[in-house]
Formats: sequence, structure tokens, C-alpha cells
Amino acid sequence: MPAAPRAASRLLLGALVLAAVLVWPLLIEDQFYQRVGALVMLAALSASAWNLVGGYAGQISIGHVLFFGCGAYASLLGFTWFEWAPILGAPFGVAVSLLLALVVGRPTLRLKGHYFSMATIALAELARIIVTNTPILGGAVGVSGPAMPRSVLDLSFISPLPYYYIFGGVLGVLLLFTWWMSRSRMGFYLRAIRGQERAARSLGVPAERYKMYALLASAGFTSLAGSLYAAMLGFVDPDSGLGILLSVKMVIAAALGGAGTLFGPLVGAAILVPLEEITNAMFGGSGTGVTYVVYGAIIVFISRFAPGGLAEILSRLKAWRARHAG
Amino acid sequence: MSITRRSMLAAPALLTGVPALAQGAPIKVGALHPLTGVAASAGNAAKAALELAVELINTPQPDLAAMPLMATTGFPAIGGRPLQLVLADQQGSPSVAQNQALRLITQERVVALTGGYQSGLTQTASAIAERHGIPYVNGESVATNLTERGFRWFFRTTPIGPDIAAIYMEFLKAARVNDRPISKIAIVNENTEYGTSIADVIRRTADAHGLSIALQIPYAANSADVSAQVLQLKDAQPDVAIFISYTSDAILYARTMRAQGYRPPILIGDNSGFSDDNFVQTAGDTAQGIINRSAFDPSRPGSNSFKINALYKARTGREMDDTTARTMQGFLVTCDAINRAGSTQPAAIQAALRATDLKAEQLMIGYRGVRFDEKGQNTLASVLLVQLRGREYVSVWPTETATSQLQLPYRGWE
Amino acid sequence: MILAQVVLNGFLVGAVYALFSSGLTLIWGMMNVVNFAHGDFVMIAMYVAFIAFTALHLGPEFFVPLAAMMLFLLGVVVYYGLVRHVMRGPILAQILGTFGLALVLRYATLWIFSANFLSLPENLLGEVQTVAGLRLEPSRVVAGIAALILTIGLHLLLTRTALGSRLLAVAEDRNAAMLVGIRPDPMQALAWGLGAACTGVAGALIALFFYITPTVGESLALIAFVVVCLGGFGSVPGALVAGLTIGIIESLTSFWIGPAFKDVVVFILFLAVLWFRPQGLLGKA
Amino acid sequence: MPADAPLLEARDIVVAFGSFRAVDGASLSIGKGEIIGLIGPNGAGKSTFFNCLAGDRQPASGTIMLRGHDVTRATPEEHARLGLARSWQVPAVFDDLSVLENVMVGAFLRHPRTADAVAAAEKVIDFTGLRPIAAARSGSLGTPARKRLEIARALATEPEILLLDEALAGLTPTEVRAAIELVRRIHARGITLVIVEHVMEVILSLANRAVVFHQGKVIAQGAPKDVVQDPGVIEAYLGRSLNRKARA
Repeated sequence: MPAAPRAASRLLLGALVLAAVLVWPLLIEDQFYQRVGALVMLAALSASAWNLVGGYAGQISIGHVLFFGCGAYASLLGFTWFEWAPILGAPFGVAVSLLLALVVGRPTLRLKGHYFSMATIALAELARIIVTNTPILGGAVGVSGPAMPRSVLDLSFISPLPYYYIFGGVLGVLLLFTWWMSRSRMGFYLRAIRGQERAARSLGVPAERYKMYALLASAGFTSLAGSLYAAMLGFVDPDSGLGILLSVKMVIAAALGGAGTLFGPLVGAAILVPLEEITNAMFGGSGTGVTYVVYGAIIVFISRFAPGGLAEILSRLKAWRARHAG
Repeated sequence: MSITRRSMLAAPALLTGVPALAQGAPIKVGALHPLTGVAASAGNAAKAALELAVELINTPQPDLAAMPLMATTGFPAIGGRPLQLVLADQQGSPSVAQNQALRLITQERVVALTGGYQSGLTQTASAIAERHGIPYVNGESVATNLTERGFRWFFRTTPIGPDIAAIYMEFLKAARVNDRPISKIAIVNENTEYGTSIADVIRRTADAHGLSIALQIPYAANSADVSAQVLQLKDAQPDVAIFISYTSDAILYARTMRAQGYRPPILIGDNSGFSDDNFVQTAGDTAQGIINRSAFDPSRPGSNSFKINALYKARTGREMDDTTARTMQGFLVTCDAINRAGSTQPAAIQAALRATDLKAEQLMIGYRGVRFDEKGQNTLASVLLVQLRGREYVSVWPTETATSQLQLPYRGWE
Repeated sequence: MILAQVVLNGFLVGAVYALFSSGLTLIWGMMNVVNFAHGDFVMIAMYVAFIAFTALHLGPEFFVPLAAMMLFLLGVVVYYGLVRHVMRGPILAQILGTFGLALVLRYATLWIFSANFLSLPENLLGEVQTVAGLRLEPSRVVAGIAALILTIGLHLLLTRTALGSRLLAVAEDRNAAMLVGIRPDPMQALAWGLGAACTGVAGALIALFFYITPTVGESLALIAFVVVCLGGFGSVPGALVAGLTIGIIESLTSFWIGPAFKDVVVFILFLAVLWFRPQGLLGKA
Repeated sequence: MPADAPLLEARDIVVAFGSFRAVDGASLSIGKGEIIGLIGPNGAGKSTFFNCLAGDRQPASGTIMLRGHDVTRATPEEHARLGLARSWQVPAVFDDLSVLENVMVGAFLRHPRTADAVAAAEKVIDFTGLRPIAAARSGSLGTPARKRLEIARALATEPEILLLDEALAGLTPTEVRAAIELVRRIHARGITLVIVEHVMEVILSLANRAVVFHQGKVIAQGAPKDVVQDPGVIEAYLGRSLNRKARA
């Protein structure tokens, strides 16, 4: 296929997908599915934020919940201490996250491979334990948002649709940023660092600095995701805001779709979240744990047959088509 | 599209005990419990109890006629329509609790929601019910703030922190160790919301009663080892040790105390973990004489509690524990209100809940009754103290309602 | 006296940590594969011990080897069924695959056995003994001794036998090993089997004094991760040193500062070690 | 910097692993336009010395000057910025990136904007003859192509001096000839070269100066033809590996 029509058809396809993403929640009236849609957006937002440092830069953090929790706590502590609308705490969450990323990034980004992953787990667990034992931060009980909405700024809606579009909007900004980054020097440098850090440095890539940039961007957006989550839920406690499972979920959403690709985390979230919700809705009430057996088995299956994530299947498909077309 | 999806979900949802006798379309009541995750054993006990409740309501139970809805089938005031339980797994996550609450309300069209288990999850799930104007009745979460939110659709039947602390203090002021009053109290609490909030309220109440807490040891639930805490207690020699633990920790404490040879004169194990039949079965033999608070005393033959426990045991092979009983009672109160509302309209059920006035003999649990204040809290909820004998708890306090004599000091494994 | 008991308890707990981490260090350290299902391997071994005891009336002298054998099989099956394929992909694929496996194992167990807590009778190995004023639980002492034997045995196997050098060769460089005529798949399957078998011994021994429930692996897995990393990936003696260190530190912290903070001290220590020795205590640079 | 000052100069370099001194007081001065061949038996310390020059390892003592700057403790990226590039003994290409993208990573050093980097990388691609495989994923390449890609990537940083670590090892005779031809063309562009090589024929035909390492020291240097006749050099190789080298 010649280049110009191919680009045009890709553009058309992209526009169609975007239109579908924007319109589908309006076409169904089922609030549960609308909410699942909102949660997909939120999970995609966290996973895409993780993707900046975990996917592009290849630094596999399993402690990103640290930044997520920062955002979530900032939102609700702002309300608890000063009666602010939760979302007003978001900039503070981002600020604290960036500061934390600067402080913990310097020593941990030196670590290689599993050591880096384990250090991030340890940091996130430290944060969880410290918050659990600090009453002013809500302690073990957690912190709540306004019980009753006071103004529209509280972002307390009956319908899940506003959440869908708010989360989707922030996700859109993040994807634009990621797209821009991936085509700029930073994107190339990060992928070079992921591939062969020593070789990258010998080509003049200031690896430490670029890893730090990636971590900062990632931390900021993850924190924002946490703030939005807290604004929707109106509650966060150490387990739900700083638990290790959340970190793992960010990683597996990105890994499932394809880490280090623009849409991989989005695809991963769009599969995992509905899968989780639907298996829970179907089997959860039986109390047999079959929910997780099915959910886990599907994850195992995907990792078994597409270790590089679904993006790998796509590229294999492309290669196959190229072979058979030529 | 949305219709087929919905039916796909609805089909496998739980249909429990819809008998031939009941008439018309079933009335759905939702329940949220932790059926997976670390609290799964508690959630599954609740599931068994709620399924029992459905069966009892949908079939005539002349034996339990003292309790509402038991002698009849289904909801007699709504044309005898049967009750259907729609159970959802909240997976121990506040976010999942909200999703499932929304699903039960919008897809399953439940007329009321119950459960929640962990206070944080009750909080987020009930916020959804509040926004949608659906009654939410909780029977087991004790965090005080749940009924301080100004919600109009939220009701709670269980006794809460201050009720619990009050009975401990009453008991500790009367108790004697070697013929002298209690002077040194130690609290060992798991440091999530449950343990922290109960410990705090006990501490505050103790201060108000002129008793002081000499030692408080918060610890992380799911610890792999608790021997250091036991040695700390052994070192401090308190008159009373109050443990506030989940099941896994409760089992570990009982075993470790034996291994380290430590027995305080009075050992109190607060509810959750120590009430769990899992604790009694796996570690009960090494914790003889442990004192527990409970609202459920199945030890008096002929009582509603006794009968319900027997039915539950026949179903599951296990004793019903206090948390499960409180959950079941909350569910039964909900069903009674629906029947009295005579309608499935949320507002009518809400009004019926407000008008609830159940007497002690109409309950399956040891509350003095059920009557809600304007915040939705049951003002007649009450607690009693029980003591472990063999593999059963018997009530020992207050003495006027007790079925057995209090035995001190704590015997442990001897 | 109490302090001596605190240290002794910490030591024995540390030995248990080392015990259930030795299998992980083999799999994770040598094969460079993260096993997020490690805690659930321990859990499966505990259930094997429980069933062997209650249904087959086998004592610990039989159910410990049985658990080792069953877990060996599980390890080999997991290797051929999942890990071999996942290893082609990035490290993320391993996280994905083993995390999914963990969920399947954990909740299949819940499905079969329900979430109820089970336990073996206490003092299966005899009553608590008092030696020089110190209380010793036979089950924990046995677990501690087993940890030492297992660690030394594994270490000797890896460093002193032909099999060990083949395992290491494959771990070092798969392709190079193939060039010298070692078929990597059976070797790695064997490593997985051995790692899982160690985990099986650990789980069966822990079942002697711990409760058994489908989610029990969760609380153990994180400790194992820290132990393996602190000791240095792939270093069996490192896991022993790290396990004992963490056990004693936890015990002392719990006693002096309070149990809520024991993990704070452990994690800070862990991060500090990584700061000064990015390859762990006994890991190779 | 005076015009005749050396481009890269290492003085009294020492690298120790525990008590073993892999490099033991080695010195080397490289002038602009030279092609240096670094040779020596296995374990002579030439690779370690090479890594010091490239900034990939810091010596325990000694100084390294690059274009008049002290770079003894400088990071590899600072070396790159000052105009030093290297290849790796085991090719370290970025597998996930295409050949062109690999080269772009190098080109970004002097051309921060993507469009400029593409243009610069395209030129290098043409110069190194990688045009036919420019769009291929580099993870799918064979060893010869990887080695060539490494050189291309290094060239894209527009270096003054290029360090090649066994860039020709493992190639067939035809490939070696092509590679030698490429190295000559690189040199013709005014780039100074340092080559570590086992294949003696390469050193003889390419280098204008051979530097012989033995036991961490430079034991001889000079015109390659003279050096291989040097009794000390023969002595160093004898018994151990001269035969093997000669065979290779």
C-alpha cells in the first residue's frame, strides 16, 4: 500500500476509535458499565503514567502506589484539614510526589534490575506503614472526603459519566505528552537506556538525568490519578491507597497491553478492568474464589502466548501480513 | 446491546432458596461481603448465614414464630412475594465495594442493601446507596463515624465502640485478681482500622473510669511472628491483657502464648478474631477461659439464638460467631422493614426502617431491641461478655443474664 | 533472660525466613525469573502436609518429603507450562505470568478447601522444652535446623557437584551452555523443581506451627522477597544470613520499639544496604 | 590547547581488582589522525585500559586527558560530549529500536531536534552502507550487521576519536575486508582511531602504531611491523597465546 493512503486510513481509523470512546457511554444507560468505563480510564491513566518510567525507560517500579497514594491522600487531607474540595489537593499531591521522586529517585535509580524493583516495593511499604501509624494522616482508619457534596467542585456525581470524561480528558493529555515524548530526543534516550544503559551512556545519553525526568513525569501523573480516584471514591486508607496490589495492577495493565508502547497500557486496562468487574459480577457472589481463578488463568494464558503483551501479537500480525503481501 | 449484556450478568447471579410456596416475583435484597481476600473466611460465614435467613423467611418456621417473617412465607404484606438474596463480593477493596453497590442497585434492582463488613467499605458502598436513594442497613461495622455523616438512607443495628468499651469497663471495675482490684491493663491491637478504633475507645473510656492503660502494643495484622509482643507482656506482667485481633493473629497469639508459657490473670480477646469459629476450632484448646465480648449467646436452650445457631450448625458444621450473627440480624431487620413498608418503594422502606421497634424477644441476638435514632444508629444495641469453655463460648456477664459462672484466672492450655 | 528469649525467638523465626527463601533465591537469583507465586507455593505445601496428615495419617517424617516431591512436580510443570515461554519475553512478562499463577493457585485452593483456617495439632513433635531457662518449641527448632541443612546442602550442590556447575552454567549464559552440550531446558526445569521442592520442605515444616489458609502465602511472600534481595540474588548463604538478620532485627524491634514498626526498621535497613552494596549482602558485583 | 598536544593522553593508569593490578602504570599518548592498534595476550589488561580510556571504568590512579580536559573521573556521557565514541566487544545495540533509530540515538547528541537527528542519522546510514536494512528491528540482525551498526551509531555522535573494541572479531574474511575498508573511510574523514584487535593482520594493515600490553604495562610500541619483531613482545606472547593469535 502506498504511504499516503495508508496514513490517511490510519488517521480515519484513529478518528473512528476516538469517536467510539467518546460516544459509547452516552449510548448505553447502564450506570454500572459507565462506571466500569470510568475505571478503565483511571486504570489506563495510572498504567500509562507508570509506562513512562516502567515501559519507556525500562525501570520496573513496583512501588508506584507511593505516588498514587500521595495524590489520593493530598486530596482528602486537604478536605479533612481545610475543608477544601478534594480536587484542590491534587496540585499539592503532585508537588509532594515530585519532591519524593527527586529524593528517592537519586539513590534507587542507580540500582539495576530486580534490585530497583525491590527497592521501590520497600519504599512503598515504608510509606504504607508510616501512614498507618501516623494519626494526623488518618492512621489506619483512613481519611474521607465530604460525606455530602457541597458544590460541583467536590466532583461528587450520581452518574459515572462525568468521571468517565474527566479521567478520559486527563488520560488524553497524558497520551499526547507520551506521544510527543516518544518522538522527541527524550523518548529515544529512554528506550536506549532500557535497551543497553552502558551503551546509551557511551553515546552521550545522560542516563541518570533522563531516568529522573521519566520518574518525575511518571510520578506527577500517577499522583494525579490518585487524586482523581480519591475524589470519586471519597475515601482512602493505607491498604486502598498505598497497598502493594495497586502497584502490581499498574504493572500488569501495562505489561498486558505492551509496555513501552503508547496505547499498550490503555489496551491492557481496557481488558483487565472489565474482566475483573465482569468475572466478579458473574462469580463473585458464589464465594468460591472462581472470580480470581478465571481472572488469573486469563492473565497466565496471555503471558504464556504473548510474553511481550498484546502489542507483540499486533506486531507479529503485521510481520505476517508483510510476508504474505510481499 | 446493553440488554443482552445485562442478562448475561444476571443469569448466573445467585438465586437462593426460592421455594414453590412463595408467590410472585422475588424481592431482591443486596449484600456486600468479603468473599475473597484476607477476610474471606468471615465473608463466607456471613454468606452461609444470609442464605439460611433467606430459607427461613421463604418457608414457614413455626418454631421461630417469635421472630418477624418466620412463621409466614416470603413477605406476607407484599402478597407473599419471596425474598431473593443478591450477594456480591467486595474483595476487601473500597472501590470494588462501590462498584458492586452500584451494580446491585442499577442492574439487579435490589430494594435495599446490607453488609459491607470493613468500616471503610461500608462507608464507600453506603455513599452510593445514599446518592441513589436506596436504604442501606449495616449489621457489623463498628466505626463510630459511619452514623455521623448526616446520611438519610443509612441504618446500623450493631453496637458500636462506646457500647463495647462500656461493658469492658463495667466488668474490669468489678473484677478481682488475687482479691485486689485491677490496676494494670495492657492492650494489644492490630493496627488497621478495627483494632485502632476499638483500642482508642477503650483507652478513652478507661481514662474516664479512672482506670489507666499501662501498656499498648499496636502490631501489623498478618504478622508472621508475634513472640516479641508476648514476651513484652510477659515482661510487663499486666493484670489484664486485652487483645484486639483478626483471626490469623488471634490463632498465632494463642499458640505463641503457650509456647512462651505466658498467661495473664485475665485475658480478653475482643470479638473479631477470637469470635471466629476458626479460632475456636484451631486454637481454642490453648485459650481456655478467654473472655470475649459478644452480642450473640447461643448457650441458652430454647432461645432464638440457640435455634438459629443449631440450624446454622446443621448447614455448615460450624458454630455461628458473633460477627456473623450481627450480620444476619442486620439483614433480618432489613427484611422486616421491607415487609412493614408493604411496598418495594425505597422511600416506604426508609420510613419503615425509621419506625422499626423490635423487642428483644423478636431478635436472634442479645440486643435489648432495635430502634434507630435520627442518625440511623440502633439505640438498643447491647453487648455481653462470654467466656470460652471447651469449644464453646458461654455468657458470663452481666451476671443477671449470664448462663454460666465466670471462672478466673485465665487457664489457657491447662 | 527475657532478652535472650527475644533473640532466640528472632533467630528461630529468621531461620524459617531463610528456609522459605532458599527456594526463591534459587529460582529468582539463578534463573533470573521473578516468581510472584512463591508465597502460594509455600501455601500449597502447607495444604499437602495437612491433607497427608489428616487423610493419610502420615507423620512429619513422611509428609515433609511428600510435600517436597509434590512441589518438585509443581515446579517442573510450571516451568514447562509457563515459565519456559514467559522467559522469551521481558521481565514484565514474568511478573504478569507468575502473578496470574499466584491468583489461580490461591483461589483454586479457596475453591476446594474454602477460606476456613486449618491447622495441624500443636506439638506434633513434642512439648515445649525449657533449656537453661529458655523455652524451645520443637517444631521451630526442627524448622531452624532444617533451614541450616537445606542451605548448606543447596550451597554444596551448586558449588561442589557437576550438576551444580551445569545449573550455574545455564543460569550464567544459556547459549554458551548449549555450546558445551548442556541442554538448558531440563536444567532449568530441574532448577525450578529444586527451588519448589525447597519451598515444599519449608511449607510443610511451617505448617507444624502456623495456621493454614489460602491467603497465608501473601504475608510470607514479601518477607521472602526482601530476604532474597538483601542476601543477594542467587546467593544461598546470603539468604541464610539475611533471613537470620531480619528475624533477629524484627524480634528486637518488636520488643523494644513496638511491633508496628518492625517492618520500618527492616525496610530502612534493606534500603541502606542497597545504598552501600547495590548487589545485596553476599551477591556478586 | 596547543596544536600539537595529544588528542587523548593517559598517564600512569592503575586499575586493581583486589590485590591484582590489571593495569599497572600504563601510559599512552594519542595524536590526532593516528590509528592505534592495542594488542597483547589475553588478560594483559588491554580491555581494562581501553575501558578507562572510554570513561567506562575509573582508574585507581593516573590521569586521562581528552582534548585538553581532565576526564579521569568523568562519566561516559561526558566523554561522548567531548568527542569520544566507542564500540563494544559484544555488540550492545538497542534491540527494540530499528537500525535508523539506533543511529538516531547517537545523532541526538549534536542534534537535539528530531528532524535534524533523522537527517544526520540518514547520512551516517548511507556512509556505513546500512541503507538496505535501515528499517529493520535491530534485535533481528546478525553479528556482522550489529557490529557495523555499532560503528554507525558511534559515528553519529560525530566523534573526533573512535575506540573500536574487537569490531572485526567473528567476521568472515569477506566481511573483515569490508570492515577494514569502512575503517579506512572513517579515518579519511579525519577521525582518530584506537583499535583493540586479536586479528594481527588487521593491525598490520590498518594501524600506524601498535601498542603492546603485557601484565598491565605497555611493553612496546611503534610501527606494527617493527613491534611484532620485538623480542620482548614475542617473549610475552610465547608459550601462552602467540600461536593461537597467529592461527586466528
